Amino acid sequence: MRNRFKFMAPFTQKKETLFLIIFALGIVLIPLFVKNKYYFMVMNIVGLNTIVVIGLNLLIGFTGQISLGHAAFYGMGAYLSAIFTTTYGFPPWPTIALAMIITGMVAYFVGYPSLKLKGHYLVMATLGFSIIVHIFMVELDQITGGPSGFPGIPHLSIGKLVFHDDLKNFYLIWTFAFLCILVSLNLVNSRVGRALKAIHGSEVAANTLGIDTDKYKAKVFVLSAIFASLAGSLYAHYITFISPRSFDFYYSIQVVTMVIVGGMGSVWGAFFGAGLLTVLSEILHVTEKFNIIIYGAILTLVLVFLPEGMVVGFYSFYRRRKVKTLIEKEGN
Amino acid sequence: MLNIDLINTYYGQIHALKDLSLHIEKEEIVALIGSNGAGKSTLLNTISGITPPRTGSIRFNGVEISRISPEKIVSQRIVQVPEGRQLFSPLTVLENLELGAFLRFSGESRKNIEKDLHYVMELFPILKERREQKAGTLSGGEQQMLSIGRGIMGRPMLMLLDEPSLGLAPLIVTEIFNVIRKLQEDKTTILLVEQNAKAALRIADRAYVIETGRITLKGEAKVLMENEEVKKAYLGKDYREKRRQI
Amino acid sequence: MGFYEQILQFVLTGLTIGAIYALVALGFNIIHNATGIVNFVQCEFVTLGGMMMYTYYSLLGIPLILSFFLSMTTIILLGALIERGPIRVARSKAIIVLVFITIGLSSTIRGTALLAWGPDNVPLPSFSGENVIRILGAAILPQHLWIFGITIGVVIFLQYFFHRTLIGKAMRATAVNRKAASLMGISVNRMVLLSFAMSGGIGAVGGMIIAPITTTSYDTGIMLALKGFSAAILGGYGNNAGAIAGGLILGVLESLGAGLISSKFKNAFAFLILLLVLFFKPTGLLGYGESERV
Amino acid sequence: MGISEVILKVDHVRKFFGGVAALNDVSFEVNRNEITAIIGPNGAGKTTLINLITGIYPPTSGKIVFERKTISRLKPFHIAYQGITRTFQNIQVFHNMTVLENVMVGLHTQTESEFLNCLLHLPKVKREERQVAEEGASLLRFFHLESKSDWLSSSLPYGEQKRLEIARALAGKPKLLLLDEPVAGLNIRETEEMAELILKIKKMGITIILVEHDMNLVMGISDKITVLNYGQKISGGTPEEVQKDPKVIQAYLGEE
Amino acid sequence: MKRGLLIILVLGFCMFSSGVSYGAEPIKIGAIFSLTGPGAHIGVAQRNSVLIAIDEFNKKGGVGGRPVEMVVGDDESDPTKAVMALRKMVETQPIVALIGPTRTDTGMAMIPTLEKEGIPTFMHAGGDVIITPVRKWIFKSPYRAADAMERIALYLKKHNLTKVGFLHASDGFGKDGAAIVDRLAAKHGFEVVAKETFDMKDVDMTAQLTRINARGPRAIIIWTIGPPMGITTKNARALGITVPLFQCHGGAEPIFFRLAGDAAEGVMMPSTKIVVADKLPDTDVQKKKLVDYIKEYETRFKDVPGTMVAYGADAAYLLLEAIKQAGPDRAKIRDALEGMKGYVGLSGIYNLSPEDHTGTTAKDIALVKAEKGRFILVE
Repeated sequence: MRNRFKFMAPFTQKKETLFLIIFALGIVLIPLFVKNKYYFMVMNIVGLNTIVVIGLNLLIGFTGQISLGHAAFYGMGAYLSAIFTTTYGFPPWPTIALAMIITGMVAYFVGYPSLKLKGHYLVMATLGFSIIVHIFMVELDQITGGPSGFPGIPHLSIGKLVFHDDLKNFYLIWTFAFLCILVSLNLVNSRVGRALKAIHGSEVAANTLGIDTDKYKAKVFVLSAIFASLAGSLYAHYITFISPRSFDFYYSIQVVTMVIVGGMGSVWGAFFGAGLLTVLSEILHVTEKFNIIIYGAILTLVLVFLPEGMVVGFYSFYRRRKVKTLIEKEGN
Repeated sequence: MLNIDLINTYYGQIHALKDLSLHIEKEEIVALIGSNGAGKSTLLNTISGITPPRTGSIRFNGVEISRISPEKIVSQRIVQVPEGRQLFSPLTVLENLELGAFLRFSGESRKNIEKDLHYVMELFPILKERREQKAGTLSGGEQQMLSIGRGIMGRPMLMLLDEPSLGLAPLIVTEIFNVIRKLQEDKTTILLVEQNAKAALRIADRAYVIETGRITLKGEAKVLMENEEVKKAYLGKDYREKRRQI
Repeated sequence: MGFYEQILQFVLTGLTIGAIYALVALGFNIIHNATGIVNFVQCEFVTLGGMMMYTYYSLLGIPLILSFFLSMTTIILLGALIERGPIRVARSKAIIVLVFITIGLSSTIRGTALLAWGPDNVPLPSFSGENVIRILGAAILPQHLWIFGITIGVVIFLQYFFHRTLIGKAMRATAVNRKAASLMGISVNRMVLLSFAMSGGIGAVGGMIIAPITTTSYDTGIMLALKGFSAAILGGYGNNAGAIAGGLILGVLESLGAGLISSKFKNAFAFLILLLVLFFKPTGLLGYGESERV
Repeated sequence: MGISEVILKVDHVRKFFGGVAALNDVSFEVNRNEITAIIGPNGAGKTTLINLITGIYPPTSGKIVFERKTISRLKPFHIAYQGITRTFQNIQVFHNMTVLENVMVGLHTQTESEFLNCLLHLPKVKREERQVAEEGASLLRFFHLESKSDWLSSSLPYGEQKRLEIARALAGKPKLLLLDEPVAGLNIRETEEMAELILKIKKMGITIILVEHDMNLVMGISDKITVLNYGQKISGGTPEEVQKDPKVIQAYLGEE
Repeated sequence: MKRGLLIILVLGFCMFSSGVSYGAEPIKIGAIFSLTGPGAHIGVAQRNSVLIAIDEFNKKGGVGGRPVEMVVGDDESDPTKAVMALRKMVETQPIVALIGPTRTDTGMAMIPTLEKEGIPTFMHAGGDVIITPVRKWIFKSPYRAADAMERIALYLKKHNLTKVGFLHASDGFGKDGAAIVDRLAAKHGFEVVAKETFDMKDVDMTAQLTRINARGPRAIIIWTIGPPMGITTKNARALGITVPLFQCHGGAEPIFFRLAGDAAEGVMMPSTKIVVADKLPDTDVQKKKLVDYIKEYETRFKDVPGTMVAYGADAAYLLLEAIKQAGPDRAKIRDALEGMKGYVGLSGIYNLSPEDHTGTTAKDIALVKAEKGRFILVE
């Protein structure tokens, strides 16, 4: 009997609506209690990471395809925004959309052949791609400013409202993060979302049920790249300075870790992972050199003992206990 | 020699062997027959320690072996010749044979092993010719011979043969069954799993018929050969009665 | 220096660095063949090889040769420890989970190395002096000869090990067919343990022989290992002859590219090759078509 | 039953894997609204045949015609849209999804919302979702799985997973359903239930191809049987004909 | 934070025991370095250098009895983290000025915040982009790369070496140098016959050097910091290149000898005088300050200070001097810095002005040569 009740579905849609409301309230209410700009900056970085991680989670957690190249898409969003607005004077908002389109197209050309590969071949293809993009950021210094970075990116604005401080950017970034969570939840609980999960479950079976697996994988890859691009653009306009160092291989590993730690295949897990690890790395700041060790140890331990991720892992642990007590009650 | 007592084995969620018991005496050939999916290979893998039973006991010469690892079971001299040959195809014929004697290299003199190598080469002269060839390049029959030869190299007291005739031309099947008989003469006990029931029953001393994880019939091979139930186990009873009811 | 001497110089230096890529690629292969995973800790094997050698030789004053073997042993033990610990304990045996466990371990070990040795690069003396040797107008150092020599030594050793010793054959057998191997009485766990230990040893050797030329630090292994991986893919992942060919080809192409075309995109080049191979011929130059196996 | 109409035609199909013939020149026909069983000893090529029909891989030569349309070069998802779905020998239910969701995936070909619509959750999607959920629930009722619709499918017992897989395949409203060993691993009672279920599905007007080792089942419910051995068709006909065919007896029991 | 706390405690204890300014509230200055990540090998030394300067300052009585306290942050060599570390510092500590960061990119990332908040900052970063154009609140202590290279150019001119090969890293510092060398070539009449680049993580630059060498340069300038200095030097020697070899003004560090080994012999580089302090004539105004500082550094950190330490210390000395003059007021400190004239630092005589936020010139720079494991003054 123990095995039969392994666990039930983690979340129901009703709960998700509740979470969304709490989440939105949180965004509105937090500024009433927090005044420290540094905390806002941390939360803003959490927000940006959340956007990237949610997109990546659609790819990794739901569809089961691993990418170690999302730093490249994040960076492309940032650099395209920076270059078009600062060097060529394009208006920022259309530029962000343009960056998303260009990044999406590049993702398609990389993704389509890559996604035919399985397992670690895909990992290495995306990793290789992101290293190449990084080298271009460094070497095309006429355009990108090279390794010294790209300064003087304008803040975003809507009419007279300029998003020039941490608080205003907090609202901006978290509004986008909220929208990303919302559309991701929509997607997950839909025909397409089910198709993606089916691909994760069994690609062959999904295919025989009428799901064009190659197309769906490529599309979700593109979608996740577009999310990353959006986050990158917001980052560039928020910090107003970018350099290749922010978009290297380590960033890719970092966001994948957030997906894994938070829990694969759960939109809220992605948010949790991004929040936990960003804040954690800020707290670990004081430990200086231990930072990297602890980061690695968390990834290792979570994977060794809770391969479903922390949110899903603990949740299913809780459910298992609950189900067990239910069975015991019935038994009596 | 081998005593299996009320074992239950699960294959994932499938309850593959249900309260199954059987026994094998020294130096006999026991055939285990039944259709596909009846649980024959699972039983061999359970004996070999690859899919250990959840309950029940397996005793070999009085020693409980149902909870020990596959390599320990091999060191007890129980060797399985798996279904579908499972050769190390990029390795040469000679290397495959050597690996059959893997555990013996640490405890025995090389001379003994060499002697068995000659024995195998005598049994299957074709292997001698092809000793430096990669196993993957052999024909189906040669591969089956190599697989059995590799098993012999483990110097088994009990040899578990899983479908040695599968996919082979009749002439080669005859040759292989002759070798099995020869092995028995050389004092190897054999548990033979076969779908080719007639061939198996011809050389076996005793036989068990297995159906959906249970032993449904057992007895002297000669007796079973005449039993109509055996035929039904393969080709099915008439279900028409049932159908009309629906 | 004339044009042909330049070419020769590029080829020679390319072969040197290619030899290191080949060693790293071999390390990747051994573990891949035994377990099917990409072991990111390979980066740290290379790093730690150099750093342990520095510790034994420069800090503790142990003689060079002894230091060499001591470091190798240390990393071999580390490799075994990694298998015996997290990899074996892991609740999920899904390949991708194991791969990410090695990523986590890699970063933990790198952090520990930073803590132990600090961020600075440290030097190692050449094994036998630094007098330039001229070959047809191209210049190389004695250390380059050591690199060639030791790489060839390792390759010969591996060839011997895998084809002449029982354990080596058993490892190959396990790579081909785990179930059959355990039916022969071969302990699969022990073979996997051995494969981690061996690639640790090989990675360490790579790290030690390149260190006198490049100096070494807590994170030198990353780039070397990633390019070593590209080399493995180029040659055909899992194929040892391919790893050696892939390493040497990559090293020479990189060197020629940097020398004759432009040094700007030299590193992009290695990864471009990786992408092209993955897209158009994922089995690599000499692969067995094992990409299907995953 | 009247004159039977051919729904699927397998025409001189060959499939080689690296020089080895898994199927060699196999031809047979399947009549509409009949149960056609494919039997044969291990390694006879039965599953290969199913994989060819559902497009998992293309035949080396020959062709497969479904309702007058050649499908032998189509991808699996195209074939699903033609009205052919299947189950698998080793169950392939989506373990990461609930029971209901599994069936809802089965309705993929019956719905059409794509990425953009789904992201925005347009009213059309809402309507479709409601409809899909209802259809899914009614299918689960049919398969007696409704009480477990919120369970993760991996938590179901084996027999129910088998049923779920068939439910999922049926959700695509197939004209032809291929069942690969539907009773393997089931006990006798479950096997009998499955037999009833298969006959019920047939009554719904669905043609069935059945690959099965359980001869009791095969002989009991099939209308036609095709027997394969070594990748070749060695016999075919009604169960009674096949049961008596000496070539079949020899293939199964060995030579006299 | 623990470390910061420890420093506060230790400092507090020192003050208590020496009886100086008991109870006086410390003036806080922020300090952000790359203590981890790729810039760490410089960042750690710089933190040490600043510690000495501050302790020395406090021992002399601080600002009218108030001690100065350093609040340390780590930017992990990452621009985002740098801004976060700064933001945190600004929000949680009443800092009057900032020292650091170590790298050019982290520095650039921090500039918008620093300018907006109005925090006088003395950076340690090498890149000239930081002070070009001159920014109101930003100063930098290392020599301008252009000045350092000019020092090399003067040598080239004097010895009539007109063909130069240039090899540089592909990071910000290296690329900066690549632009400067072209300007100087025009100014001083030499020709750049070859220009090659490498990645900071590369382990072999033989191909690039072979290419340069094939063009027949009379001298080769290598523009990079850190491990590649050793590798390039070794590669060049291994190729049998005998023309004068120059490294940049960040190279005169004890580690250079360890990295380059025997190949170091004869390599020249612009440097602060800290590496040749004992060989300076007694008339040199910097000599006493240098010798004292070296002694203190060696006893405290058991390490020989290199040229980076001098840059780090000067930033602290200048800032502390400005705080002493102006008191704990950001705007006043900035004005005081800009008015600093003739300040004798470890790296040279600083003359800061509204047009010049570095304050040193090519004249302050020594050209040194590696010889038998030490640096000697070339001329």
